[in-house]
Amino acid sequence: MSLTAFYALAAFVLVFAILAVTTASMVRAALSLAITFFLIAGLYLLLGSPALAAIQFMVNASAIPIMTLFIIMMTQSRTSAGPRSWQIAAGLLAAAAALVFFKGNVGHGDGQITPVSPETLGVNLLQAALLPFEVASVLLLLAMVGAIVLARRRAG
Amino acid sequence: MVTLGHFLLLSGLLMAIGLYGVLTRRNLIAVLMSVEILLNAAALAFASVAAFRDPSLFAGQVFALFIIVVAAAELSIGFAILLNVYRTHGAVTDDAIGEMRG
Amino acid sequence: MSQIPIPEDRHFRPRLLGYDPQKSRPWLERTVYSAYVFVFWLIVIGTYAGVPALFGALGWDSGWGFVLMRTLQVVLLFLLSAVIALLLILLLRKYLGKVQERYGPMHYGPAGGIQTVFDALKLLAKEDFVPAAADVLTFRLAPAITFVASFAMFAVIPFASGWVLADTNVGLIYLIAVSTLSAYGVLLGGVSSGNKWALIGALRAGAQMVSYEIPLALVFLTVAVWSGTLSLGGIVDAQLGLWNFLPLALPFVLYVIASLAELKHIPFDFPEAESELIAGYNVEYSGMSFAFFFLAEFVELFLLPALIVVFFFGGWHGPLFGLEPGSLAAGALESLYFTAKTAVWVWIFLWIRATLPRYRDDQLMEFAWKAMIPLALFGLVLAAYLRLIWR
Amino acid sequence: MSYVELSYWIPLLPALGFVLLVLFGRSLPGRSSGWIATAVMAVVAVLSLGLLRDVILAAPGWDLAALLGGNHEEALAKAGSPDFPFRLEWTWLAIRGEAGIPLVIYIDALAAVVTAMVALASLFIHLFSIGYMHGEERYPTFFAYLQLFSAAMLAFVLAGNFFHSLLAWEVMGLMSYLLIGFLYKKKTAQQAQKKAFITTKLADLGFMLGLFWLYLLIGNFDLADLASEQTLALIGTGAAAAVGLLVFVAAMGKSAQFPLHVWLLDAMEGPTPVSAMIHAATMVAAGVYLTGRFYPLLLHGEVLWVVAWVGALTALFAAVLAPAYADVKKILAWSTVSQLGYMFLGLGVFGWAAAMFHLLAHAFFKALLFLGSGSMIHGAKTQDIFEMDRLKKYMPWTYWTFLVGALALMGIPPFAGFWSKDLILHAAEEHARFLWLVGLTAAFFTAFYTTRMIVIAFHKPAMPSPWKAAAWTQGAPWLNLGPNEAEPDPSPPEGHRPHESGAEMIAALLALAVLSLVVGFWGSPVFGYGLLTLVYWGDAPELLPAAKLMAGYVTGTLVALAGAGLAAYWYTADPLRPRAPVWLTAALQRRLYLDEFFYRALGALAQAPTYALELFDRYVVDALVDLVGYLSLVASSFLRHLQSGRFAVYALYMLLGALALYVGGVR
Repeated sequence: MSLTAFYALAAFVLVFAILAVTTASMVRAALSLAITFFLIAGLYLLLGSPALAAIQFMVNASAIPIMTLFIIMMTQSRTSAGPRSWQIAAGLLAAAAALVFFKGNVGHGDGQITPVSPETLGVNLLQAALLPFEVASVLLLLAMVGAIVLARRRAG
Repeated sequence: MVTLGHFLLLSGLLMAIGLYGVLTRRNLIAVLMSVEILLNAAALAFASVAAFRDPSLFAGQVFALFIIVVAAAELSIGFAILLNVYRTHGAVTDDAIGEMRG
Repeated sequence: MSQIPIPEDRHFRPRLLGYDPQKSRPWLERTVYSAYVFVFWLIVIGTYAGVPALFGALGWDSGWGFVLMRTLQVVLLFLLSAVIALLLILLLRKYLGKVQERYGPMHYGPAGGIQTVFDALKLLAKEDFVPAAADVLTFRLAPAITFVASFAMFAVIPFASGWVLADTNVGLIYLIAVSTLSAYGVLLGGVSSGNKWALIGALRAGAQMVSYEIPLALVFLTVAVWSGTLSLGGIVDAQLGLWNFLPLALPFVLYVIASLAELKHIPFDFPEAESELIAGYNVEYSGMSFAFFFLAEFVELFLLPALIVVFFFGGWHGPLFGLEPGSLAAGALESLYFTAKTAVWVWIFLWIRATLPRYRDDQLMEFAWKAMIPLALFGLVLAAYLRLIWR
Repeated sequence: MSYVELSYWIPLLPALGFVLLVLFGRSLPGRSSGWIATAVMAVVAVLSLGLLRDVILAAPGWDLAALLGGNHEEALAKAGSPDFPFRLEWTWLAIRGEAGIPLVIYIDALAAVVTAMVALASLFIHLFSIGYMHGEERYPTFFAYLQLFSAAMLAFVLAGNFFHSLLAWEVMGLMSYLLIGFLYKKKTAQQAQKKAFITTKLADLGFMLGLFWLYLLIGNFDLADLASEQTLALIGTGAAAAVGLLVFVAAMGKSAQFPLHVWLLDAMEGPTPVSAMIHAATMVAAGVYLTGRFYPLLLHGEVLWVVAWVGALTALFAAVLAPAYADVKKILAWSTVSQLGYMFLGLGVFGWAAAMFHLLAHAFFKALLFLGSGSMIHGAKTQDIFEMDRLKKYMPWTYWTFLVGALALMGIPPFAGFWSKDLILHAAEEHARFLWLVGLTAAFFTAFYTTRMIVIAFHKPAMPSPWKAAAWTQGAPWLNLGPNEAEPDPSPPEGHRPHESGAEMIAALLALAVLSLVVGFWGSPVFGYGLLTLVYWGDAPELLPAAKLMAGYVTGTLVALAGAGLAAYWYTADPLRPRAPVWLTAALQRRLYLDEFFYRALGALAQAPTYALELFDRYVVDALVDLVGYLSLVASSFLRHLQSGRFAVYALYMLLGALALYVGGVR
């Protein structure tokens, strides 16, 4: 059953990811992106990490596409111009190259998954990974300040 | 049975799609969206390796979490910059900001 | 009520049940509401006790049978949300009428009791119109997303001890995620309409919802820190001795305010400010699509007070009069307590809606970022500190 | 609770006062910040007097009755408190549980006496400033600075650990910088504060080097260790002498000894109470005190002769220069330099206790003189003694108190300076006959310039200042270098009538006048050298035979009277005497061109290597930079075509780079 679920999710993930990078309408692309990320949250559930799934859901599937929709509305870019022909060639080349990096071996290895409860993840986050955690919080603060400074309308 | 290979292949395909998007999209917002897909592919790879191969340390899970955080930070700054680009250039396409060439 | 003279309407003929509008019958109104609540209660009992019992008796409580059972429960919950919407719309109109010294709907059904049913029928029968400039796919999708986002919250709401679809240990994170989702519908609806008013309304709504999401999430975290669990059932259990609204008074107040903003209710109803935006993001919607927006709004009008009760007022807790905990009767009683507490909060929300004026847009955002978020952070730190020293 | 246990409050209270005034001073109304600071110092004075009482009760060899009876053996044999000298210790700068550098308060008789002196003088200076500084723009800030200055000095005196002393010493340096430049809008004040800071910092280098060398030798900074025999044996004579010399250099800087005296005269740019503070209670006394503390090391080698010669030369040099000045504060500044020279002379000729006695006496009468001059300046609106109009008539209180201070300075019995200076001269006569003669000559000039100042300022009517006129009209090159003579102080407004100062200023003057008298008696043979016996660290002070004592007294008094008589005779008749040639006046006023010499010599010394460095910079460093720039220009003419301005192209490059790395084997 989990293999079925995986294949179903993976197929939809790929379909929507492709839609997200090819659809001319930006709103639809953002929507496809959101759906892709939802489905990836599902994949995290399959990986036995409900906390990661919830965070993926919360941040990547909700906040980020919403921000994208905002920026689409604010810059009035409803549609994206189609790619130039050399771009398509380069893109395909790149995609092929990326697969070289990740030449996954399907069916290889055992299917032993260790589920991680949110509590374990949280405890590890705040003990073993405390420094990165703090650094990440500083990064977010900086990003917030930076975004405000950059996006603020300057007087005159 | 789902194996690590399945997830890594999926992650690689996502990465390929994201790269394709980065290279072919002409609207910079769409480029940032493609970058998001790339980051998610990486996070997925980390999380799956952690789940299959590293049951004790959860480092991969934590890493995936930080990738999400970094993605959020990157995107907010990126969008703020794009907003400025829009104000100064009137559009957010690569044609509009292609003036920095050697 | 009886003092207010009713203007004589020569053309009006009461058609159903021989109802005479000249007579005020408060008991009849109460009976109508009670009937709705009774139906509501029955559905709750059926969903959480009846269906599992039935499937248990049939032996279908695993594998596909389990999926079927959950599906059936979800269908029942959809029915429940319809009942909630029918009841709350009626209540809203009646209550606003009373506050504004007029009668609400009163011609169809006892005390106007089935007016909303007819409204729903009207909406179903209307043409579902799509503007030429709209992006059809997203335009169609938006109301569905909105409704699903609201409806999905039911999954973790505990109506009584054990009466919950998914008592997951990430319940709170799930709630945060799902409540973020409802911004999608609003944004997509506004953007895809191809209408300037809708776009502005959607931008406002999106900004507002995203902004108030943050104090809301912070209050969720405060409650989680205080209770030591992310599960809603666990949170309710943790309040056995002391309801949270006393120790968490500040987060509680912030939560009520943020809920009002999430509901896009007065005093935060900008996205739909009729006088400025001719109804905002949903201006181009009609028929069934509009009904879904409406449905979602009223489901949220039930769910957010319900969450107040879960977080701060002990959920289903109440005297059981010796009933055995876990039994059907105890569950029914507990769900009744839960409903009653929620009803009080729904009434308070309606009361606020009836009395307050509207904020200004920039004031609203300033309030969120400069008052709510700092206070929520303060509340979070305070709660963590209190928990450290008390427990 | 004894005052010893409370002693840490003595430096702490003014420090807290400083914090209070810095934080809230601006919002305090009127003169209240001054009164608060004064109240703090009053409490500190009470505490330090209590401390002195405790120490007197505890110190061995202190028995007034026995001392008066003349039986010193018996008095010294009488045991004091076993705890004496008192020691309070706190852990501080502890590193990984090791002791680190503890914070030590070390109270022996000297520390207690000097603490009381600093606290009292500082108290009266505070009191005086309340009136004197009134109307100043940064009134609270001034008191805040005074507070920290006092705190630093008190901490320095009480420090039982030289590291801790160094910190207090440096704070003092900072505060002198801030206070000298308090009227920072005056360019001259800015220059003066820089000069003072740089000079004393240069000297402080000696302190640090000596201190750290000492630490290398004995492994700690503790004061008590320094005096012990084992330590000295451990160090060895040569190293001890070197350390002593280094520390003496620091003391020379702080106490303005030749040739590091150059900053002191310019320091007169600060408000008059600051001058009083620097000259009497704090800054310059610190150098003498430090040398006194390092005395065990100085006893080795020929270091003491250096000390003695430097002191004697300074005493004479300053006393000779003083009569060439018209500015009352500068005359007093020279007298300070001269008197400090006496103290070092005393230290150098084995008159340790005499030097400490003179330090104490000098603190009070110099504070009195400076505050008196402040009162004169306040009343007459000028610093030029020639422009002061018969002040005796207008400012009787100031006159009489100033006269007490002046008599003490001249060494006329029975005032403080007489007793202390005479002991120093006795010691000099015994160990270095030539230096004794130098000291006597200095005493003569001291009496001379003091009398000149009093006659011209208090007794003669105002007249155009000849020095000022010369400065304005001649515009000679020698006037342009130094800060001070270039812009003479303004003359009093037309028709200004001098007036007596306010009550609290007079009160401060009176109190200091009384103290100048009392302290002298305490150390005099009349009271059996009570003070000296108390502070003496080694063997009992030798009592001089009465005949010899009397001879010394008569000689000293006669020399002083001769100087005073000559000055009174000349200047009563004609204030402008003697009509010295211009070159001599100029040379004296330019301080024998020493400042210019230092300026030019040091400047040349510093500049010489920079020419070489400049050439190196131009033809080696810059050339390299140019080469790098040229190379990058050449390279970029090819590489710039890679920059297409297209975002996607850059992404492609990145990807190709990653691929190349992968193919190249980086995984």
